[in-house]
Formats: sequence, structure tokens, C-alpha cells
Amino acid sequence: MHNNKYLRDEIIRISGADVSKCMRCGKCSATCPAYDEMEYHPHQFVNMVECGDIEPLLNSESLYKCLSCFACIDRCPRGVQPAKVVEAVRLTAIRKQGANHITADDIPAVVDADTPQQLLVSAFRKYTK
Amino acid sequence: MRKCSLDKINLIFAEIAKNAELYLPVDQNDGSAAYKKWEEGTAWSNKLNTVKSPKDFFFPQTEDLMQFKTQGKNIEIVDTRSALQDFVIFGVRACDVKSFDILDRVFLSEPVDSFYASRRKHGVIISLACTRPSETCFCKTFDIDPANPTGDISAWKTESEIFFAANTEKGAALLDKLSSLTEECDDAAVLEQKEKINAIMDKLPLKNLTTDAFGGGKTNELFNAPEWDELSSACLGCGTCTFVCPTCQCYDIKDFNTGNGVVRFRCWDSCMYSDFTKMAHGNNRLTQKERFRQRFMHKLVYYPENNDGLFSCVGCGRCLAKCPISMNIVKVMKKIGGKKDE
Amino acid sequence: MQRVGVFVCWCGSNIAGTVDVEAVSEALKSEPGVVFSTNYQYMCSQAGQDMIKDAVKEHNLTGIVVCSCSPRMHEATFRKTAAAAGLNPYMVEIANIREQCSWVHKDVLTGTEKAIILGKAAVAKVNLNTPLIPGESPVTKRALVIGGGIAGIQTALDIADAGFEVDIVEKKPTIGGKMAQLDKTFPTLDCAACILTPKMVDVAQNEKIRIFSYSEVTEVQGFVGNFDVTIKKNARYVKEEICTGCGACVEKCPMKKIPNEFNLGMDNRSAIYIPFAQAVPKVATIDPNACNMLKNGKCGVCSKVCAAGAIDYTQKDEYINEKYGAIVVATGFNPISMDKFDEFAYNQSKDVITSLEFERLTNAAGPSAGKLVRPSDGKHPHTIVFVQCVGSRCESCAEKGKEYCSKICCMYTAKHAMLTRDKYPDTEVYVFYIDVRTPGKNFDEFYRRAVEEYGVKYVKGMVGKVTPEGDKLKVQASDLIANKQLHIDADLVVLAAAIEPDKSARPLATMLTASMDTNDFFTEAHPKLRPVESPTAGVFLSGACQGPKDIPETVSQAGAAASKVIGLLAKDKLTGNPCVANSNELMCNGCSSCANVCPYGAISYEDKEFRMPDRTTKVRRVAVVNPAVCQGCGACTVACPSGAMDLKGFANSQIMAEVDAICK
Amino acid sequence: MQKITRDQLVSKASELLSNGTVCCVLGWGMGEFDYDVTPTVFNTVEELNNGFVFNDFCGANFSKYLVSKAAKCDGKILVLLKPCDTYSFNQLLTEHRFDREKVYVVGIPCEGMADVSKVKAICGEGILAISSNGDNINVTTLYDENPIVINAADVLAERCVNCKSKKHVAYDELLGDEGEVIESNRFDEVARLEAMSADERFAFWQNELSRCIRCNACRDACPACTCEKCVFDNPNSGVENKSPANSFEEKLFHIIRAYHVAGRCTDCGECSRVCPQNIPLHLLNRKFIKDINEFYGDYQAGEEVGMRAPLVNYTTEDLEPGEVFDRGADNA
Amino acid sequence: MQVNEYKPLIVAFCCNWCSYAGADLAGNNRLAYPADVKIIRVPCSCRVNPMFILRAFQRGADGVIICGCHPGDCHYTSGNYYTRRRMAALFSMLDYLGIEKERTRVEWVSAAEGAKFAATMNDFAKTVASLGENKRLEDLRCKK
Repeated sequence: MHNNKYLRDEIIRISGADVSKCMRCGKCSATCPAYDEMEYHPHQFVNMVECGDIEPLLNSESLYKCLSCFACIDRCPRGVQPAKVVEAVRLTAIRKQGANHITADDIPAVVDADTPQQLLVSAFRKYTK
Repeated sequence: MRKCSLDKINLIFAEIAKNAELYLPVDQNDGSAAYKKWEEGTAWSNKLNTVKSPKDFFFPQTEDLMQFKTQGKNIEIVDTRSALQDFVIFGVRACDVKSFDILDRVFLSEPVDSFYASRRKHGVIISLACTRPSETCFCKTFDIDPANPTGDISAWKTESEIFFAANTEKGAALLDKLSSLTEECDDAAVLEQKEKINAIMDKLPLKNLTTDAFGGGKTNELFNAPEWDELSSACLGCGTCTFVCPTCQCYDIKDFNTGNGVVRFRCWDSCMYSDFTKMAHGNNRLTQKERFRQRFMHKLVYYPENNDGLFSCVGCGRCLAKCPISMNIVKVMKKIGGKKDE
Repeated sequence: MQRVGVFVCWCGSNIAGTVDVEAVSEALKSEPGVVFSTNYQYMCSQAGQDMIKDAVKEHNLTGIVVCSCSPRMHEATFRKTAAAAGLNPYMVEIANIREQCSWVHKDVLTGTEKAIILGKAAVAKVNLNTPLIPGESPVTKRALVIGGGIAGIQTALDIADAGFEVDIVEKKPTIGGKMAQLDKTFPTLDCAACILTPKMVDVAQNEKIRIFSYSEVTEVQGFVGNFDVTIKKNARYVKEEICTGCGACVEKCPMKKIPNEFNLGMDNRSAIYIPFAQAVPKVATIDPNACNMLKNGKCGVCSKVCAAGAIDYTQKDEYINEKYGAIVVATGFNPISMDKFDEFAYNQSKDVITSLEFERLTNAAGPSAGKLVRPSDGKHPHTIVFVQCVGSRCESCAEKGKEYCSKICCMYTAKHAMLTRDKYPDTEVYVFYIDVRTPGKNFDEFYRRAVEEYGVKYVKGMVGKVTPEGDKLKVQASDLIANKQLHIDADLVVLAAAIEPDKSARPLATMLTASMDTNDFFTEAHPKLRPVESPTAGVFLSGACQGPKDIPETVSQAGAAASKVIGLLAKDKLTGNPCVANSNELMCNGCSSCANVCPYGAISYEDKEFRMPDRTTKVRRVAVVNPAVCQGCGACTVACPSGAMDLKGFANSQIMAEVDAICK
Repeated sequence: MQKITRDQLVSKASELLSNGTVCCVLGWGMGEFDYDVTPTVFNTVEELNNGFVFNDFCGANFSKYLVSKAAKCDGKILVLLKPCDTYSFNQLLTEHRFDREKVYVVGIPCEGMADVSKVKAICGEGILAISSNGDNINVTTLYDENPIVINAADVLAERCVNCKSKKHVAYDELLGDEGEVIESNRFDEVARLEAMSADERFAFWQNELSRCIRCNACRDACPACTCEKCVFDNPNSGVENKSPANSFEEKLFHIIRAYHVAGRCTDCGECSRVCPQNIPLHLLNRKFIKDINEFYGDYQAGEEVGMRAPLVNYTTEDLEPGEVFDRGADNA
Repeated sequence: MQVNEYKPLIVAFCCNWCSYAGADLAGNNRLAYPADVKIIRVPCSCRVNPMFILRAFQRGADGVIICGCHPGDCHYTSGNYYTRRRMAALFSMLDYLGIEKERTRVEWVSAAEGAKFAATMNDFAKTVASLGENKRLEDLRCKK
């Protein structure tokens, strides 16, 4: 199952989360406001990272759907910190050469008058290396 | 009188060490000095004196007396004494030299302590005059002249030279062996140094300390002095004063069970210790005050009473320097002895 | 000096095969103290034992060394032999030359050499042995049970059945505990009241049992067999022995708006109240915080209507001192507070309730007379969501939850869901679970019935958020099997709150010097072999104070605790283990190091007057070991820097003699 | 160097004596020289005026004296405690060694005490007078015409160089300003030894401990050593010995003594101060303190009354004895 | 391969309830370990005073091992927890004085772990043998 041990260990190291503590209660996913937007849900992130099944996650849009609201971290009864796992996978993805999820050129297209400046800045910070 | 340049002192040491073990004060890492065996390269200390007195050489802190070997229920007695080598102690100050006289009166009077006697026989003492006495020195109080140290050979050290004078046959024999390294001389330089020393002695803070109030026959007068309470009040009951003292000579005999037998040895005891002279019936001196008093009464009253008025303190000042609570014989003598003046 | 006899056993060829027994007995002959040494085929046989007895008489032996099998095997045997020969049994030492010598070494030379050394060590030890006499202490033939729930009730009844007096101390006005609040019990669905109230009546009527209700234990002194306990009887302002429990006062009391604890605040009671109809003792109690008469002297209605004249506004707290031989702790549990679980909106909506509240809602004697209605509007709920593991198995949230599994929630939730579907088939019932844990007789069958026969929807997943919206509760949850997020509009949400030990347990444990784990559950003397005893001798554990338990488990543990108590009280005297610590008061400086490490609270301190060397006297604090409580572990002997504390039978000198003998 | 003066102390002590708060005063008594101060009990204002002294050589920790002195007084005894002494005071109270009610504690500030052996090392023999002058100490000797001026910081006792606290953890009354617990470097020397090889450490301690003359000063001055009878004085203990007969017994004595005070030692430094052979005994005690801090969390003996010492306590998660060295390797 | 003729002397303190029983079980199962290991029975590992350990070294032991119940299994509930702290402190101190740390060990052996007992003793005896004679904590008077 651990088909990508190096990536797995790296992600666990970056996240600082202990995925083995997960007891599969699903409260993270139950509490997730972006659940329906996500292909892989918080509990799946935890489980798949634990199993080393990383590739699908790296290629998933879910990485950019997570709002980093940290509700899952707050609610998790085992202190697994799913959002940090998601964050770690996202970092792994965007740290690859040319894998920035957003570039300066993309901005004008998505921006409109109502978009707060803060959102753009934080998205830029979050999705690029 | 013979002299030699200080440049050649190591040659002197080497010559002495040819036929005997040579011990002399050596500087330690902690800033103090201690007697160490001389080997090529060992440097002689300039310190006034060592922390521990040289009494160790004749009366070591522990000394095996005999051994009992057991095998099952059989016991065999083994003499553990080994043949002693001749040794020389170099650089002994006048006060410490005097302390050997005091020990001799204890250990060499009948019955003679054969362990001590044999060490005395094998030892040669080369003394050294004190050019820089310290504020803690009060040897004069006990009629010891730091400018005229005794011992088998007396020595004086000046800036560049060292002078020797033999006082005993043993000393003369040793000095003879050093004749190729020394030259005959007059005593002018030594006399000059003695004068200097005497001048310094007159400036020492404890120069006026007297033994007038003490001596044989004073037991009744001093034993119940009320001052003992106050003087002993802070005493911790440790053995520092007795173990650094050149004249304290009490010892305990103990058995150590090695598993295969018993080693019977003696070791220094201290009258400050709660089990001092403890016997089957219990303890003679039950309180620290009594033990404290014992130490000073012994040095200043009991010992002189039994030894023609000789006090068993030499004024070396070690206890002044080392007592953790700075209580010492000087304070006792002033307090108890000063009483009379009031 | 001891006169030691050495007896080397061949154990057939077990020892003699690898150890030259003749050489061993010969070698030990010359050891100090040994006056007789021999060997024999089977030392433990009658003939072997007779040989020892004869030798004791013939050679006037004062100590015995048997070189044989492990002391764990035959130490007791040879001690009896010694006793039969008129020797103190503790003058026997065993050298283990079988398990720890002949059986592990193949070479006769090595085996013999080692056997001799082990023999020498035993001789060295026995030379320092002293006769030991076990201490005896009388036993007060009365037990105290702290807590009057089902655990306490059962323990008390069992002890009383055996003919011993028992006192129950219950801090509530009535006994009955949590079980009295329950509706039905799983997995048989008997009515809780129907099986509990007869037991409560039994307790009330049993001559051997006294109930101190509305009371607390405030001080415990003494030790096993001889506890001295102070019980504080809180003033209830009603003369217990006169009150008939008629209820007239309750009816007439003008203060009627006091939240009713028994129904978990879901309805109100009066200032003078009887918790429930079957309360034992069935006497009224005045709540001093609510009663106008007690607060400002204005009212007195109850006193006027009480025909028996039982009301006494001047009653004071009363302290009772009683002696007990044994104490049973049965302080039970409580559901944890839901205040910190914001996500479930417990404090925002009346329709989010705990399971215990649900019990009251469905109980015929409850606030809604057994009709399942929403607490907010009294309407019938159509969609009910049960959430399991609320606060249980919660590692990250120590400040609000518990790390352990509360054990009973899976089953009562299944019960609640099943009963709901049974009574109200029109309701939709969801149960969100992490795991369903049903180890127990008929438990899993019960849970499956809820799913298969009653159509309860079990969803693997957790509820993430409950949001009150209008008269609905929006429940957002995950369904891990379907990999979906669910959004349910519920009418009622029931939280299976974790359970925790009662808050009174911690101070009680301190009083009893009984140990507790980090969760405040009492620790047992041994987790497997002594599960109902506390490490403190004479203190026993019953029910959920030791760990989460359901009723059948509680009752069986209660019975087990009772049997241990009966076993203790049946003795007239307690014979202690003589290998106990003892403190030399002349050397002890009272520093408390030993008491700090004693797991049994066997060490206390006394101020003693000592004659000082200067003929004055000085009062000094010194340690005193209670030999009846000490179990002889020796922890104190090492904690003691002065060596004042030593252990009989394993004294410093004895162990060092063994070390010396082995190392020489 | 000291911020508080002798006169302030005398006036405070006199006041407490006169108004009956205390019946005697445990203070420092004047010696022959300026540096040989003796702990003294003063019973009257007159005695205080004549004999009380306070200077840079008042290092003795009075706490231990209370064990014997407190019970002997009819009323209260006044004790003057420096910050480090108050830790010993609390530790002794924790161990019920005297009655708190019999003692009146005046906390006094301390700027660090001088080590007379360091002064002697600089000035040599014949010290006639020592006086403080701001940050300097002036020493008049027999052999130098002018007083030798030395920086007080250069002759500070080791324990004061590495002072752990200027805060008083116990007092009835405080003179001067309260200080703070200090981040000291007191474990540096221990760490330096730990970093050595086992052979080097062995050689180091062999050299140090071989100088031991078993005068017991370290034990008798130690405020943690208040056993009614020390195991080393008790013939029945099996380890009694009176002399350092060989290197084993030197080690045995110092290991066991350090072990017996482990977790109770407040690191007051009296052992090293009183050692006539200048053996750095505090390095043994500090090793235990450092270990305890690292293994079981920071613990300062005597910080509060009633604390449970680490070696008479445990948690189920403690590290295994074998793991001690793994950690040591990491630290090195 | 060098044949080491040197036989170390090892003192093993075993608690009565777990490790001593574990040693018995090793015997029952005929699991061999060196005869250099001599066992002293104590009620609990917490009975072992550091002085006993030093005494053993003084009298000529080359290694000392203390065996007790596994943490949490102590017959007296907490004894081995104290052992753990005491020995951690003591061993660290011995190491600090430059005494070979491999000469001392604490091992938890349950009554069911006969095999572990034998394996532990074999391993410890080997370790101690490789260190050679105890010189740093020896008392020459006790040599034969």
C-alpha cells in the first residue's frame, strides 16, 4: 500500500500531523464546509496519506478547494489535524517546478470589483511557491 | 653551612631522589599546595604551606595494622607491614617540624608505636625558614622561630640561593651526599634573612597572643568556663580542623570485612565526631560542646600537663584558614584566656 | 551466633544430575554458623521434612537453609516444617539450586560451584535472620459503603446477607443513583425502576443496613479492619425518623420553580421535595438555597401542613463517628458537561439533549410522563439524530472530553433508537457512530435487531455540526461508507455524552490514601487478579468508580467486592505479613520521604519526645509504620537517606550479606 | 559590594529584639580578620552592636542551624537569609526539620559573596585588612605598601558567579528590593564534563576525589544532610567508614551522599565552599539536578514548601534507565 | 576468534513477583544462561538500594542488573516506577564519574518471560565480559 513512502514521510514531516492517530470517525469531513466541492475529503486525505496513496491527491483539485478554515482541526477528537495534512500535500504539489496553482497572469481574469484584496493576496501566497 | 644556587635545585632533588623517595610541596590545580613525590620535572611550590600537614608521612590517615584471613571457620593472622624505604621530606616549615616533636612524645613513649617509629627512622626532614609568614601564623606564641627551623637539615631560601645546615647525624649524612652540588659558606646571608623574618614577625596581627592562661594544672579553672557554650555553638562537628592539624594524633582502630577476611586498620579520628572514643558503655562526650572543649583543652591544658609544659599547637594557622565556620584555637585562646583581664 | 543446619535436596536427579550435592553439603559445613549439613533425595517429602525436624532437635538449630527448588515452590512447606520443629518459620532460607542453577547449567562443575555460592548466600542471610511474628489486629465487623447507587446497594445487600452490619453513605437525599433515573435497561428492556426499587426497599428494610442519605464522608483514619470514619449528615430540616413521606408539604410549598435535579432540570420541583416517588428513605428534604423560611424566615408553610410535625428549621449538620472494618467505594459516575461542545449546539437549543435526559423524557415518571416530545415546544419529533462518542475517545480535547471509551453508550443508544422506533414508527432515527462496540451477552444481537427489525439508520461517521434553524436542527454529518456529507433536518439530537467519575471521588481517594489514575478512576490492587480491591488494604471498589461499567457488570463487581469484604469481616483478627517495614525512631528525622513513596499509606508520623545528649529533651517528628497496612515492598527503605527505615526479612544487612557472599 | 549595610541589619535586628518579636538573632560574628566570620547567636542589642558583622564574606547558609537552634529558644529566633539560603529554608520546612512558628525570617539582598581563597590567590600571604569600595575590594597586606585593589567580580565565589536566584522564596520581612530568579550558566561545567569521554571523566574525578580527607565538612555544612545519624557514621549501616581508605570509599561516600540529597539539594554550594581540599563537590549535586530537570522536568528544591521531591515521585511515562545515555549522547 | 577465558561476576536483583518467577520459568524451560549470574531475591525492585549496587562492585562484581515487573504491573503498584527514577539517576551519575555504563542495567521481566530472562542474562553477561574486569569501582582490599 505504501506506494510512495518518501512522499508520505515527507508530507507527514511537513504537516507535523500524526495520521496514525486517526480513528476513522469522519468528524473532519462532517464538519467540512467545502466538502461538496472536494473530490477527496479531509478524512480521505488523512487515510490516503497514511497509506502512501499520494499521487491522486497531488493531482486533485481538492487541494485548492480546502478553505483552510481549520474546522476539522478544531473538531478532530484525536488531534490529527487534517487541514495540516491537506496543506502539506498542497505544499508538496506547488513546490514542484512550474506547479504554481496560480500565476500573476491568472489574476485579472478572476478578479472583479467585489473581490477583496486580502483574498487575492492570501490565495497567491497559499497557491504559489 | 652549605649553599647552592637555586638554579641547581633540581639537581639537588635528583641527587636526593637517587637513594630515597623525595617529597616536597607542589602546587595543585586549585591554587593550594600539597606534598607530592618528586619526579623529574616536578616543580617546587612557593606557597607558604600545604593544606594538609606533613604528619601523614609518619602517621598516615589510614594504615593497615594486620589482616585476618578466613577460610570457612579458620582464621589466620597476617602481618601486613611491608619493608619501608628511606624518604626525605623537603621544605617543612618550622611549625610543622615542631609538630613531629609533639607526635614523638605520644607515639615514641612506652609502649612505642612501632609503625610510627619505623617511619620516623626512615624519614629525613629538611626544613625551610619562612620568609613570608602570613596573618594566620602564630608560631611565636609557642616559642617556635620560623627563621630557625629545626629538622635533620635546616634550609633558608633567598632570591637566588638556598642554604643548608645539618642538625643531626642523618642530616649530616644526607648533606654529605650533596657535597658535590653545594659549597661551604658563611652564615651572613642567613643572618640577614633571619633579621628580616624577625622584623615581619613583629608586625603579624597575632603576635600578642599568649599562652599565659593555659598550661598544665588549669583544668579546674578552665573546664567549666561558660564561654565554651558560645564558642562551640556554631561548630558543625566536622573534622576539618583535626585533619589539617599537624599535631592532632587521635586515631580509631577499625575492622573492614573484605569477604575473605578482615583488615584491621587505624585511621585518623577526630574529637569533633559524635562517635569519638565511643565505647561499649556509650560515649564519654555527648555534646558537641564537650567534644569541642576536648580539642582545645587537650592542646592547651592536658597535653602540656603530661609533657613538661609543651603545648600541642604549633601555630601553623591551618585551622584558621580552613574551618568552615571560622572558629579556631586563636578565638578560643583569646576568649577563654582573655577572661582573666576582665 | 546462629546454629544453622543446611539441607541439600537432590530433587531426584533434577538437582543431583547437574550438581554434586555431596560436595555442596560438605562445602557449606565450614561456613560460619553452620553446625550441621546434609543432603537427601527429596527434602520436601515427609521423610525429608522429618530429617529437618530431627536435626533441629538434635543439633539445637536456630536457623535452616534448604538448598532446593525455588522458594516460590516450597518456602511455605519448609516454613511449616520449621514451625513444627519449634522454630520460628522465618528462620528458614531457601537457596534456589534447581530453577536457577541445575536446570540452567549443564556442566556439573559449574553447577556445583554456583550451588555452593548460592548456599553460602543463604547461610549468610540466615545468620542475620531474626524470628518474625506476624502482627495481629482486630477487625471491626461493620462495613461502610460510600455511594448508594446500584453498586452500593448490591454490595450492601450482599454484605448484610452474610450477617454483617453495613452503613451506606449517600450524598443525595435518596439512594438509587443513576439507575433510578433510567427508563429501560439493555439488552432485555426490563424497566429499570421495576428491578431497582425492590432492592432499594430491601435495603431500607434490612436490619443490618443503615442508610445515611444526604450525607458525606469527611474524614477517614485508621487502617484495614480498623477504620475510623467521620460522616457529615447534612441538615435536611426534616426529622427523618418522623417524616412519613406523605408529600403534603411538597404540594403546599409555595416555592415551586426550582429546577428538578432528578429530571436534569427539565421540569421543576418545590423547595421542600422528595426526589421521586420510590425514594428511599422516603422523607422530604428542604433545599436551603430555595426555602424562603430558611433564607429570610418568611413562610413556614410546610411546618404548618406537616401533620407529623417533622419539619425542623433549626436542624444543624451532624457529624457522626463510626468504626468500620472495611470500606467499599461506590461513588459512580456522571455524564460529562456538554458546555464545551459548541458544535452540537447543546447550549443553544433545548432540543439537543444528552442520553440521560432522553432517558427521563421517555420515562413514564419523567417530565413528559413518558411521552417523547421535544423539550422546546412539546411537539412530537419526527427525525431524531443520535450522536455517539461525544467526548469519549477524545485524545486531543483533554479539556473537554475523555481519552477512554465510555463503554455503555453504544448499547444505550441502540436501546434508545430501538425503543423510539418501536413506540413511534413514524420517526426517522439516525445513529452516527465511529465503531459500534457490543461485547456482551446478547449485546450484538440487540444492536442488530435495532437495525434489522426496527429500521434504525446506523451511519458510519460523525456529526460535524448542529445548527438550530427555525424549529429544525440542521445536522451536518459525514457518511463514510457512502463517502457523502449528509445534511439532515432533525427535530431532536441526542448526544451520547462520555461518562466520568463523580467529582467526590478525588477528595475521597485522598482521605482513603487509595490511588487513582489520571482520569480519577480508582486503581485496582491488580488489574487482573485483584480487580475489586484498591491497593490500600481494606478499601474495595464497586461499580463505575473503578471504570465505565454497565449494570450487569456493576452488579457482579458489587457482589465481588462484597465477597471480599465478607472474607475480611469474617476474620476475628487480621494476621499480617511479618516482612514489613519498620522505622528506627532514634535515627528517623521525620522528613516524609518514606511516606511519599508508600503506596499503601502505611506510614504516619508521631511527635515523640527524645532525651538529648545534653540531658534536655526534644520533641521530634518520627515515622511509624502500621504493620497491618504495610505490604513489605521496601520502597520506603531506599527513600530513607538515614537508613532508619528497614524491611524485616529483607533487611539492608541481610541483602548486603548475600551480596558479600556471592561476590567473595 | 553588598547593597545592604551592617548598620541596617543591626538596626533591624535590634528593633526586633527590643520589641519582643524575637528572643535571639542568628547572625554573623566578627572574627580575627576581616574575612573569618563565624555564625553567632546574639541575645542582646549590646552583643549585636559589639560583635555583629556583615561584609562580603558572610557566605554561611544559616538555614541548617535552625534545626538545632530553633527548638532551643523560648521565643522566636531571628534568622537573616540571603536568597539562596531561603531555598534551603523551605526544603528543611518541607522535611519538617524545624517549627516555622519558632523562626522569624528577614530576607536580605545579596550581591554575591567573595571567596577568600580567591582573594588569597591574588594577594598572597599576610592579609591584614579587606574593605569594600563600590565594585572593588581593597586588600591591605603585610608585604605590599599600598592596598591591592581587586575587582569584586574576580573573587566572587563559584556559586555566586553562577547565582541561580536573587529572589527570596521565604521570609517574614524583606530588607531591600526583591530580586528575580536568574537564568544562570550553572550547568555549563557539568555539561563540559558530560561531553568528555568516560576515561577523561574518570581521570577528572579520580584526581578530585583522591584529595578527599573525609573531614565530613561537606556533609556537616550541607542543609540537606540533616539525618539524625548519617549512614556513614552508623556501624550498622554496612557502609560506615571514617576514612577514605582507598579510591572506592572516596567514591562511595560522595556518590551516596549526592544520591541521598538528590532532589532535595537546593544547589546552595555550601559543600564546595567548606571543602578544605577545594573539591568541586557541587558538580556532583548539579549533575543530579541537571538530570532531574532533563528527565522529569524542571525542579528547584525548596522553591515552595511541601513540594514532592522527584526521586520520591514518578509518572508512568518516565524514561527508562537505559534511555538516560541515549539522551546524553544527543546532548553531547 | 579470541577465546575469552575471563568470567565476569554478575549480581542480579530480581523482584519476587515477576522477575524471580521469570528466572524460575527460564529454569523450568531449561533455558541456559551463564552461571556467572547470581540472583538475589528482593520483594520488589524498589527494595534495591544504590548502596547494594555499589557494595556488589566493591566486593568484586563486574556487572549488576536489576529486574522488576514491567512498568504498570508492579505487585505493589508503584515500586518499579520508583526503581526506574532511582536507577536512571544513579546510572547517570556512575557514567558521569566515568564508570562504564554497560556494567549496570535495569530490565523489566515478567513472570511469563522466561525466555526474555535467559536472553537478557546472556546478553548482559556478554556485554560485561567484553568490558573485562571491574577496575573503576573495585576495592583492592576485597581482592583475593
